[in-house]
Amino acid sequence: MTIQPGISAPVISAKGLDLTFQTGDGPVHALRDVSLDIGKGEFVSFIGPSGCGKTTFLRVMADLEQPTAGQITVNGTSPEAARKARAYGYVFQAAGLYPWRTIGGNIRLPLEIMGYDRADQDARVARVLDLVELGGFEKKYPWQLSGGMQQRASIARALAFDADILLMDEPFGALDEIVRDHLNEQLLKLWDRTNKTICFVTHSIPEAVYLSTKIVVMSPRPGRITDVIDSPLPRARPLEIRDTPEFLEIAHRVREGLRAGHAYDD
Amino acid sequence: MTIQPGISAPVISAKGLDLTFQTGDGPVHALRDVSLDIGKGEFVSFIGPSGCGKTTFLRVMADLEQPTAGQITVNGTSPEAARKARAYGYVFQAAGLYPWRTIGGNIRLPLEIMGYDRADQDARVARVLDLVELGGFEKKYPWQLSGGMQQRASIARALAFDADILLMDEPFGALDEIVRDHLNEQLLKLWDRTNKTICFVTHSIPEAVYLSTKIVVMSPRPGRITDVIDSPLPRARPLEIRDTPEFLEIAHRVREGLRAGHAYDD
Amino acid sequence: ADDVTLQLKWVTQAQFAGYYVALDKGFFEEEELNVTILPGGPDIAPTQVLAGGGADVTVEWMPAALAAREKGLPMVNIAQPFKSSGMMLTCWKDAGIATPADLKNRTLGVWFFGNEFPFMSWMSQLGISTDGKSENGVEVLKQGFNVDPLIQRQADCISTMTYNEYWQVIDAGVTAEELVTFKYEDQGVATLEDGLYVLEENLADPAFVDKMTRFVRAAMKGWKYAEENPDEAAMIVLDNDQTGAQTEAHQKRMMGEVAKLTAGSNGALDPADYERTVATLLAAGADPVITMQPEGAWTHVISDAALN
Amino acid sequence: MIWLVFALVFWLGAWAFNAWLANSRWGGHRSARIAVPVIFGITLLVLWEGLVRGLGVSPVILTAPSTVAQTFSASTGILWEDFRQTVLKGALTGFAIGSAAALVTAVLIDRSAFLTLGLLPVGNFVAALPIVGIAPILVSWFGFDWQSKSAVVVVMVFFPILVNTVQGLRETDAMQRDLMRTYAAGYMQTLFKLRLPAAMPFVFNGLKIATTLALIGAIVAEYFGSPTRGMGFRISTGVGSLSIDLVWAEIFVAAIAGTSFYGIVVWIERMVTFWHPSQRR
Amino acid sequence: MRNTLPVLTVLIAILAIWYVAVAPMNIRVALDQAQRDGAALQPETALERQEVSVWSLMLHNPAQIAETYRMDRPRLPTPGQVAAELWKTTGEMALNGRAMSKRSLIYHGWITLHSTLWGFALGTALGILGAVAIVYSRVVNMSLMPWAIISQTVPIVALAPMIIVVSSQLGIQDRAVPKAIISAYLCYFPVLVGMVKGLRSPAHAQLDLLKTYNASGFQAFLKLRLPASVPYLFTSLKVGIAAALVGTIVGELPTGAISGLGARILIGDQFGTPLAIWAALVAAAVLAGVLVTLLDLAQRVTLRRMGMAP
Ligand SMILES: Nc1ncnc2c1ncn2[C@@H]1O[C@H](COP(=O)(O)OP(=O)(O)OP(=O)(O)O)[C@@H](O)[C@H]1O
Ligand SMILES: Nc1ncnc2c1ncn2[C@@H]1O[C@H](COP(=O)(O)OP(=O)(O)OP(=O)(O)O)[C@@H](O)[C@H]1O
Ligand SMILES: Cc1ncc(C[n+]2csc(CCO)c2C)c(N)n1
Ligand SMILES: [Mg+2]
Ligand SMILES: [Mg+2]
Repeated sequence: MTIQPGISAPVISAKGLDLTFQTGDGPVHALRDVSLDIGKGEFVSFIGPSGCGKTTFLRVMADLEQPTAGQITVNGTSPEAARKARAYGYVFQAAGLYPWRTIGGNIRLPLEIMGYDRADQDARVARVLDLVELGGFEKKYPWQLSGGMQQRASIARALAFDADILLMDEPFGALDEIVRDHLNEQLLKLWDRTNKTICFVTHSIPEAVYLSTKIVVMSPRPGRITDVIDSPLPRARPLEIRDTPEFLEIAHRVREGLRAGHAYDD
Repeated sequence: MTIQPGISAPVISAKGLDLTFQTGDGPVHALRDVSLDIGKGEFVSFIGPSGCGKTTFLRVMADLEQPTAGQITVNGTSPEAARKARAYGYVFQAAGLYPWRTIGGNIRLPLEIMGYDRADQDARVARVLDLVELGGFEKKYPWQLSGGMQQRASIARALAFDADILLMDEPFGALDEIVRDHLNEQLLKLWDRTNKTICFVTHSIPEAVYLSTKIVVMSPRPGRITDVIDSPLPRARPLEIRDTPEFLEIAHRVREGLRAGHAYDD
Repeated sequence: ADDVTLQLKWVTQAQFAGYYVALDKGFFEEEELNVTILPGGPDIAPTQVLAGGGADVTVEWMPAALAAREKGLPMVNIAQPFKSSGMMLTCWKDAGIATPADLKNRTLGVWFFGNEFPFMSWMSQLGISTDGKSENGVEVLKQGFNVDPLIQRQADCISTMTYNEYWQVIDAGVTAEELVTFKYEDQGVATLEDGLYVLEENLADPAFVDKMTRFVRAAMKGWKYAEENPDEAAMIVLDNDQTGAQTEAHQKRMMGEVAKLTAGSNGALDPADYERTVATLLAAGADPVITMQPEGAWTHVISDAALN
Repeated sequence: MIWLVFALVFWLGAWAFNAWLANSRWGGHRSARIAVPVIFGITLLVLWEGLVRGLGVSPVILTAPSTVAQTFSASTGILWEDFRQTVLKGALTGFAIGSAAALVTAVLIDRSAFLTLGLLPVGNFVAALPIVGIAPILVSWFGFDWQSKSAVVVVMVFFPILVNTVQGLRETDAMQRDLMRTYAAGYMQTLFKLRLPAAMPFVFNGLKIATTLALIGAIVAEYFGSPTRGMGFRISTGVGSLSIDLVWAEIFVAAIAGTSFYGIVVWIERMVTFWHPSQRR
Repeated sequence: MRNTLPVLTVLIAILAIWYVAVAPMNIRVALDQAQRDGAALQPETALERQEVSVWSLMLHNPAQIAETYRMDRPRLPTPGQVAAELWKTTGEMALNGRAMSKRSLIYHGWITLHSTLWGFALGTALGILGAVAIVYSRVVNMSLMPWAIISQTVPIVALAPMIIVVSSQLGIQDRAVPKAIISAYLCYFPVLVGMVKGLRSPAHAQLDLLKTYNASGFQAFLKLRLPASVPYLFTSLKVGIAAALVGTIVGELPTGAISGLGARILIGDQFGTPLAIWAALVAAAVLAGVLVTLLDLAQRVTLRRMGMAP
């Protein structure tokens, strides 16, 4: 509903998106009249109650779902063209590693598909493994690693190739708070260094506030955007920033926004 | 390591518990020298990084796992005797409802097994369904309910019979923050009213602080108790208490305790 | 009435008409017998059924019975309704076969399951090896239950019975002129077929002997009736065929041919036929069916009592 | 009588020993997992031997295992010839052709939801066709030698493998497929990097069912015509000429061959699908 | 019902291929017959034709191709011929009130069905009992499971004569009993494997739950393992009944080929009436289809009743 002008030319621009799933029990309205502009280098968090359409919105950007109405462009082209141009990396809610490939093999998968040459593959795998602190685990199979390590591997997989956009669907949902804090810090550093545009779905208010330049609050079905909060926090954010009044104020605003749309039936 | 004298005679008392799993990859030390006393009517939260042995400790109390060394008593008897006396209700990490039983049938399951008579069963099912605000859903099957509703049903199942002890393993892990807040409030009310002894595993620092009279912080493998914090918060706790300095101070102490034992390799 | 179970060698067909006629016409009943006829089939060895006590008396070919005897199963021929053999080898004439010597270097279909003995004896008498095609050998196929291998020329010759498979070749459209047949009877290697056999140990029991006497008497009455009224006999067989797949024309023709084989027999085994059968079997070269002269493989006690 | 008593006592004793072994601390050990069924098998043999001797069962009905063993060692030449004819030529060739055809067909029809929807029910239908009906037809089409046996085996193994493979190919979860989409991966890339590996546990399920079918198919088909060698040939003529000891020796070969064949497939399965939860330990 | 159209399409495709295949399959025998009737052929004699491929035979003797579609004893009958035979032995007989005559496939189908159901009942009972024993006893599991697999590598036809002899020795003259035993032998295995899977399907957590209630082993069986195994049971029952049917038909040959679809197949084979074989084969497939569909229906109803399916 609210259209936020991007910092620069919008990387992602949605206008009046509608999405209705046809199911056995009748239609499910997952998105209703969603409009949003995301500028280059922004870190946008999506927060909202379960089932409100956060994942669906991310999937529309990724051309994994077709909107029933409205327009959306990614990098100025259609999501399909962007997908075919391999413009983004996607981190799913679950790690989704292929169990028959080692951690290294999983990270190598997109590189093989995109036809990187062998030496380049090796270099990239080594680099992103270090980035997510999984050096030495290259030869292990996913099931030999803890859930947190698997999730980090799946992030590494999305970082291995050069995509300007990173779409992340609750990547840290399954992790404990300490590990999560740590990965949040790492992710911020990465973002700062690479200037990627990141869309990030989360359930955690502190996480959303800590990470984002922009927080999008969504309401339950049919999923609508109820609030878009531009964060006044600086780009450099030590963990302690979470105890500052500014932080708590934004968090409060997000919580109020969330509570407004909630009916306790879920 | 730290032995806390209980408020009254301890309901659960562990001394020097050790537990080692023998696995294909060699032994896994899940618990090492764990000692703890829990008094009647206490609300004890267990918090610690993933894989530190929280679930294992709860399972030892419930006689679902045998310690390799040390002693533990529940209600002054062995865990096995306590289990056979049906002294506790256990809420598992996943709802684990039987898909071929309705919500009502699932809650009725322990009552059938324990031989409650039919009329009593009906009354109890109705009472606990109301308690978790699922009145009217008795005849539905689990898959017809959202994850949060299923989790509430599984709590109702553990409340349906008269057990003084409630062992809860991350019961709200899968829920979004708003619903979680709501259920936290409900659980506190129930605890206040019934004076049950509750052992509660969680990953969330605010949740632990908000609910507990005592917070047990555990370190990663081999799982040890690194800190036991007695909460100075009053029994009556509105949600807003979370913004008070006392609350934040306890939260800070818990976070420090957690961070101390963490090596970021998990 | 006494119970008697008869195990046939093969499925219900006019080959066994005498027994069905005796049953249908009440000849068994007249002898105060309550007879059950068990049809045979692939995988049913009458000898084995007899040994297992599944039947009191069985229809079997003498080579198989003598072989069983050597294996330690003492079977005794108590009657021999079939005088002559109906076995023959049926070949394509255009394949260039005219005499037994032409069989060399050919593919021949043979029945196994205890029915291969006459063929083996014949080949060894001809001095033909059965280990594969060669100057002096033949390729032997275990033929199934149908005559396809001949029709489709997978074999140059197949085993047929004068009363059954031969006519199926004819029914398939082949004319008799296109075929050459070698009857075992004409080749001097005929062995006795379709006799009645019981276990030797049972013959020690006078009650059993009496029962069998009455059985053979009634059965032979059935056979003679069938010979005289072949069409009616065929219809009786047809009535008893539970599969409903047999045809009237075929059974009537079969009955006519079977009657030719039973014609010379009053039911009593002719010792000369027996001697010839034994001699044929003993003569089989490298891998003989039987290795020594059998003793007590037949008795006239029952047929004498039954037929006088 | 003494034999009966001995067999019974042996049976009870071995069972008690097995019960002890299974529940002892060696119970989970590899050697115990082999020892227990082996001891059980030996018990069956002893019981059989005892029954045959104790009840004086005629050797033309059932032979004692000791006799079978003697016959076995005396007829290794024949048994080997039959094994080659039936297992190596008939069953294995048919199995190879049938499973290869099924795999290729599965990949081909998998591209069309329509074909899959139509072919699978028909496949279940065909799988229920009795082998004794197909065998005479195929013998008449493909001749008497092993080719017709292979044809029977092909018909028998084709659909179990096809059905399992098709099911396996759709078994990848939506997220795994979406991942491939986000990489804009082509059909072949998705097939080889995702769908075939993910389908392997199912493929092997089909292959395992097919192993036992293959052997039985090749043997039964020989009942409807064969050269004068082969396991089915020997079994059917053996029954007819009351060489029951030889029949059991052949059955024994069939059981060993079938079990080893099954074992080899399981072994390959373990190597190929090492990652599947059911294979981990 | 959404797959009616695809199934029909596939069936039509199969029929089309079948129809086309008739000519090459039958051309040789048809030419042999034509030669007897004095037709001019190329090559002229059967022996010469042996050396030539069917395709060239069809090419050089196109006039005879029509003949391949109306033969009395074809190697491959046309679908139409099979349908006509099937109708003659089922529908037509039923219309004439002779559905249960021994010439009717309805009668023989019924005989086969009867034994199949007995074998199915026996095999299912064995399979379920075996599975319960395997799940509840470690020894049984370790000793029985490998032998269950080995039992399936033993060719059943080899055991058939012994089953018949032994059962007749036990005083059972009725040939339906050995038939049912053979059928059960093939049927029990899929049921056993499926039920073991099903009874073991409850997750650890579900079993732990009952442990916290101090439930007895029997309560755990009744309230958890049994209901959890129902979907697996039905899936394996569907495989099992098809196996039981095949087993019965296999068992109908060595048990005297007296009646039933198996006996029809054998007699059809022996007396050179391929149409009878094909009709019996199709009847067997239809019977299997009906049985599996019925079980599928039962599965849906049961699972819906149990709340395990929408
Ligand atoms: N493929 C689909 N078919 C039908 N309905 C769907 C489909 N995918 C999602 N939905 C429905 O659309 C709504 C939005 O789903 P979505 O997954 O986007 O929610 P979410 O905000 O990501 O929730 P969560 O926080 O639980 O992940 C939900 O009600 C969901 O049930
Ligand atoms: N049955 C088992 N066999 C072997 N190892 C086990 C078993 N159960 C648990 N473990 C191991 O013991 C350790 C403690 O596990 P536990 O489940 O108690 O952790 P937790 O603190 O509950 O973790 P989480 O927060 O992820 O639930 C882990 O390393 C786990 O891998
Ligand atoms: C397995 C087996 N194969 C062939 C025959 C041959 N046979 C012997 S008598 C007979 C009747 C003639 O029509 C036939 C066909 C058999 N009995 N059993
Ligand atoms: Mg989501
Ligand atoms: Mg846990």
